[in-house]
Amino acid sequence: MEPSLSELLLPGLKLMIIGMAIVYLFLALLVWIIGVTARLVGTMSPAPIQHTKRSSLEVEKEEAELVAVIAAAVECQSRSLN
Amino acid sequence: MEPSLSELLLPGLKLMIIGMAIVYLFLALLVWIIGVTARLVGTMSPAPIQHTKRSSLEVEKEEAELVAVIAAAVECQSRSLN
Amino acid sequence: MEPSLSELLLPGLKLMIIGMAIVYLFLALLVWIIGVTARLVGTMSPAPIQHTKRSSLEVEKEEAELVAVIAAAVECQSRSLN
Amino acid sequence: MDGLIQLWASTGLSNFQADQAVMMAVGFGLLYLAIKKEFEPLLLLPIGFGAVLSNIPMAGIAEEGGLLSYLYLGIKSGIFPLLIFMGVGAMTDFGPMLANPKTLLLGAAAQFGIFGTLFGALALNLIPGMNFTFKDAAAIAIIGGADGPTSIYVASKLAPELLGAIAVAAYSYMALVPLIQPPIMRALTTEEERLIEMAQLRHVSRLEKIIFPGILLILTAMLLPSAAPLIGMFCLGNLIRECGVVDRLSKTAQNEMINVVTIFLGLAVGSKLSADQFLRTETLGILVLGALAFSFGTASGVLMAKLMNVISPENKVNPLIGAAGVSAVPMSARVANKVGQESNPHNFLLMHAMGPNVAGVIGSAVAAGVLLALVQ
Amino acid sequence: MDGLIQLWASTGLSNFQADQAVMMAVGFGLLYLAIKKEFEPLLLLPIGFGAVLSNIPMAGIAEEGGLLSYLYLGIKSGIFPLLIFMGVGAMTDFGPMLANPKTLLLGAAAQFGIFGTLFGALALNLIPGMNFTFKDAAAIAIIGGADGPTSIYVASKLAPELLGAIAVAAYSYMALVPLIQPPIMRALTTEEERLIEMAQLRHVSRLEKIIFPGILLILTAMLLPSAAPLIGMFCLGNLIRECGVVDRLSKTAQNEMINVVTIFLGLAVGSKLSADQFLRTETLGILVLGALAFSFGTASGVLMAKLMNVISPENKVNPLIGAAGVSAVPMSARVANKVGQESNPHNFLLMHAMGPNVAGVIGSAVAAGVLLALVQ
Amino acid sequence: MDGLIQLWASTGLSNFQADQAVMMAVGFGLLYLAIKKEFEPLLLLPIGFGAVLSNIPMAGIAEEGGLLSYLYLGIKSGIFPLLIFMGVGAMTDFGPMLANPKTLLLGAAAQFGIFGTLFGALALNLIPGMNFTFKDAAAIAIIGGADGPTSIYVASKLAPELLGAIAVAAYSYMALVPLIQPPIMRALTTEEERLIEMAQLRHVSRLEKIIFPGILLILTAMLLPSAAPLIGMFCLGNLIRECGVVDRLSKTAQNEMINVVTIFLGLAVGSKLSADQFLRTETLGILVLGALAFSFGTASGVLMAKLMNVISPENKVNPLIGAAGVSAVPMSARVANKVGQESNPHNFLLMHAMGPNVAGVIGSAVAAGVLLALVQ
Ligand code: NA
Ligand code: NA
Ligand code: NA
Repeated sequence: MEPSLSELLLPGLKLMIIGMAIVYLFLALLVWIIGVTARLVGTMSPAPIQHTKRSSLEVEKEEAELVAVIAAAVECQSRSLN
Repeated sequence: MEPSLSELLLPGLKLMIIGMAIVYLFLALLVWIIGVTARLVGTMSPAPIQHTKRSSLEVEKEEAELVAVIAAAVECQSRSLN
Repeated sequence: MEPSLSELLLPGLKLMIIGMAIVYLFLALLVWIIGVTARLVGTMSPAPIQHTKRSSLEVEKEEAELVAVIAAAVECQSRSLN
Repeated sequence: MDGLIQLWASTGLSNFQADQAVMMAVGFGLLYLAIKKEFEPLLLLPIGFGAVLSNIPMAGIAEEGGLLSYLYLGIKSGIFPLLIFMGVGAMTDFGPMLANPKTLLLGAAAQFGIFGTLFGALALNLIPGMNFTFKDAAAIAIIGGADGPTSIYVASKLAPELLGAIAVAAYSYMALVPLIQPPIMRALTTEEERLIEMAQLRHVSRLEKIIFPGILLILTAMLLPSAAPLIGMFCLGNLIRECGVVDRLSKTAQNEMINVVTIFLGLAVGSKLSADQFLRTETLGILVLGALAFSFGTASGVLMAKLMNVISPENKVNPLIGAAGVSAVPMSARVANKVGQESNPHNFLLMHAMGPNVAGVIGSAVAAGVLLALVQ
Repeated sequence: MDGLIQLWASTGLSNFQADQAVMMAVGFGLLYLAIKKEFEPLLLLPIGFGAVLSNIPMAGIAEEGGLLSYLYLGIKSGIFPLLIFMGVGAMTDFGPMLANPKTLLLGAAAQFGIFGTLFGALALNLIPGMNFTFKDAAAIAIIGGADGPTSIYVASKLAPELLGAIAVAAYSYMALVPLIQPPIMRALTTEEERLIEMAQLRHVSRLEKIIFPGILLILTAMLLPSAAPLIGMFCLGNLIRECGVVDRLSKTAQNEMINVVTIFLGLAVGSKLSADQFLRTETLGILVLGALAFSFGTASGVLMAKLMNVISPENKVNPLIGAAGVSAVPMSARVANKVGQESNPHNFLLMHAMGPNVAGVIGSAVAAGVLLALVQ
Repeated sequence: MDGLIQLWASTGLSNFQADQAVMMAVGFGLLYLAIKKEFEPLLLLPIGFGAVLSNIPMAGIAEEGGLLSYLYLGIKSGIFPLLIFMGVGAMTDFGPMLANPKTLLLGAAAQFGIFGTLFGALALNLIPGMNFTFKDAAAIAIIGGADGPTSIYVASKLAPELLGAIAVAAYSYMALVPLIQPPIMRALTTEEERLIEMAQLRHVSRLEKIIFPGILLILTAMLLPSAAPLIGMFCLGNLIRECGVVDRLSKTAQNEMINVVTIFLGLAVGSKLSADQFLRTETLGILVLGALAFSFGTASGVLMAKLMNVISPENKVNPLIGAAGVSAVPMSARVANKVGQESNPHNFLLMHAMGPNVAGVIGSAVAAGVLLALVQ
């Protein structure tokens, strides 16, 4: 005996509703927690007073370059994996 | 019947003595063999009279730097894998 | 009862003849198909009309550079892995 | 002559069956799409090649003891998709999402592509020749997640015999995102909406980025353990990336490791493209449903963005970035940016769209967890 | 409603047990130490993450058929620790040790940390709640070798149920070397001793470096075959490094290969951090014994150096480099250098300390061989 | 005292058997050839080291449960040789062969090295002490293909107990190509022939290079499915290289992946160099036959080139490049170039010799397919 169509479609509808509800609840909860975290982190470490003259983009670019160079240098040397 | 404490401790003491003895003997033997090898190698290949202008070390270091720079450059590109 | 020598050698001879025949046929077929493909590809994409102006000297110089680079690369890596 | 006859009997020509030839053609078709059309070539090239290899008659490359049968163990055990997911985690920057967390809701909305398709697949049973069980329907629906490793992971658990078709559909439609999404996005938005410029994203501190994978993992552990393998490995990759103290691991996870696993995964997926599993009416259904799934997901994302603008009109979201909620990172974010620039070339939506884009990855992993928990 | 009940029954929340929560906290604690305190992050980060993953209720990531159960096969078979050891061999320069071979004796002395701890572990059975078999004691003692892969290899053979605690203790104490060693080093040496400057190291030819792994392997094969897997793979790595004709293999062994295996090994070790194996009185004993082991090893190394100075006073050794004999490469060599520079900032002991440092690796592999041969 | 006796009983010294010592010496001999003579060091170094490791008494590294027994599974299943072949495909440029396709016939002719040797191996049964079955003979003959992974793949299928000797012979003779080939090449050619300059190679379009692996695969699928695993993986590697859209996969296949597999493959091959399988009269026969195979192949290639010049005298081929048909890429192409320059230093044959060289790889894979199909 195969399940009839309504026997298949009804659970499908139920799963659709439950599934979307869970996805929304899960991500909404995450939205809330991220907000709380951001505030906590902001409270604990007061915003650094930087970015005075140079745009953050410039700094980021430079940092990326620096990171690449350092990474290469570090990679070549000291491999303290034990 | 669990083994009594002295039944456990006595073998432990024995293992400690035997173990340290073997480690010492093994490494002492190695000290001796390394010495013999160093003398044999020194006998067979008289000290090379090279390093005239730039030591090979310098060259190697430069090459390593070049490789590091190239590696970093190559690394920086193309990461479009989903 | 081990197989007698002629029982071994005869199939060996047969395999040799069949094998060489197949290898030749296979690769000869490949020769033909490569030729056909090259013509088809050439037909579909007409030969690009380039290399018009640059002197053969320039080309030679570029090739020399290329050779130098390839030689360096080959020496550095020596990929004789087979 | 015996040798020749034996050899002829062992050739492919004398053993070719029509359906194997068709499947090899399908494999070459995928190679064409991968190379010429650049349809997700990193995956579709190995998949296509695997399809060709596994349909060579007499060679038995995909059969017990053949190379592809060993590689398939990496999918069956879940190892390959999870390692890919770890590598993707190591490539993902959650910064734009953390800067504007409400874009997570766009990633949630787009998962309607999954659940709507599940319902659609069940409804397809009305058509004669289509015969999808509940598990099949769930496995097909995950195509709507627009996420390759998630699709493969779920399909390998729920409907391994559909794995080939599902993976091909998932990656093909991901490649087709620039064709599928724009008409839907234009149809559902007004010119003014498409012109909305969004506030510049706030700076996200390194600490927030380090903490986030931990939070996500805890939430998953508490609420949806069935999603924990997927989300866990994703979080591991992301933590390795962001923590800053294990850069050599991060580099390897993003490059050599994911490259090797990609080749193996693709070949193994291709080995499931056999005639008896692919040349069926159901495959057509899967292809149709996959296109629907992407369309549903795109529409839901856009409509959710419009709803959010109604609810909180003071801080408007450009609804085009809702379409990026389907994931398909980073293709759909680029599409959102491009459609936006058709209206205003100086409106850069890319970074804003990356938020829903990576949120879509989380969303589809959550949806996968729901399916794995409730469908057996 | 059925679906909701089924889903609730499948959540982590409804299934969380207190001890799993504790173990997840332990896992996050390790992540904190790895990231914030930079405690051997390459290993402790994957170990900590593995601990979190394997204690998620209902997810079964560490159970039969879960990802971590497959990865654990790499430890059970010995493959992962041996490959790591090969990579470490490819990273090791025996030059300083070959230049001054008597520093090998310092590496030998420091192994008292192992055997003293073995005795201590057996003695701990006096305390109620502690219950260590001979095998357990041997597996715990190897922590004193201050060498991660050796500890994991031995523990997986002798006491797999203690593997998690042993690996965590080994890597944690290796990270704590800068805190544990200096007080002991200062207490056991006089200011004059700490001021000893050592003669510059002689040049070691390439040929000597190529021959050395062969010699070490032959000696091991003849005298202590039970150490041959460990020392053999270490020698292979070192030969690949020094021979100069297979640099591409050396590069891969030092980078991508060891990185991938490190991730897998760490996750698999973490999968052994389950509540029933870790939340026991014995774990406390292991942590205490581990600290003692490092202290014993440090003291023995320093005292041995002082003894050597008594025996051959014409060619004095700075006793601080004796502490580097515990291995923990290159951390303990750096500590020796730093403590030496407290007395004389111009006394560079680093290279001199690298000799006993790498000798300590050999020493603890030899000690591991003794334990594997004599303890069954 | 018990402990000491137990320990002595566990040492290698008390258990050494003469033949194990001999095999360890063989292993060190291979290491010497690899490092000092640079005989194919990438393979012979791991093979030699594997031979040493697996003959350490009592250590059981190559026995059930030992590291090398696990690695050997990668050969037994065919995975390792096939992955190496894929990497070799990713390193191969078919350009010179496509530019002058008739050089394929030189690659075909050189395979006489294989089939002639097969006959020779059977004939060797005349000598007392030699006892080769038909399968053994086929496995030995493949040495004449001058292709490492093909030899290992075929030997693992047809005569696993000869695998060690066959792999060692194959790689050793490949390293000896600069010694074996030139005298034969000089003996079979006249000075005028060696002076032949060849027309510059035509430009080969990217499209031709992309299409070629597909054509080769289809032909194999239709005519010789038993060669499909080998040729298929070779074509996959080559397609990844040439298609231009998956460069990151190509890079990994050519580097890290092939490096890791090379280490594992070499060690696993070395584990088959056990005394009872290697110290037999048959091994001598294999070494003799291997040398003959290379000589036959070289001669056939040169003679075929001369025949082609007779048939089509208007477009002459320098017969020296026929010797490159044995494969042994790129060594034999370099030898052809060097011998040619002895006659005319301005005659650059290298690129022309690369055609038959890579054709030889295809030719020996085809020959391997014939053997696998017809010998069981
Ligand atoms: Na998604
Ligand atoms: Na040590
Ligand atoms: Na060949």
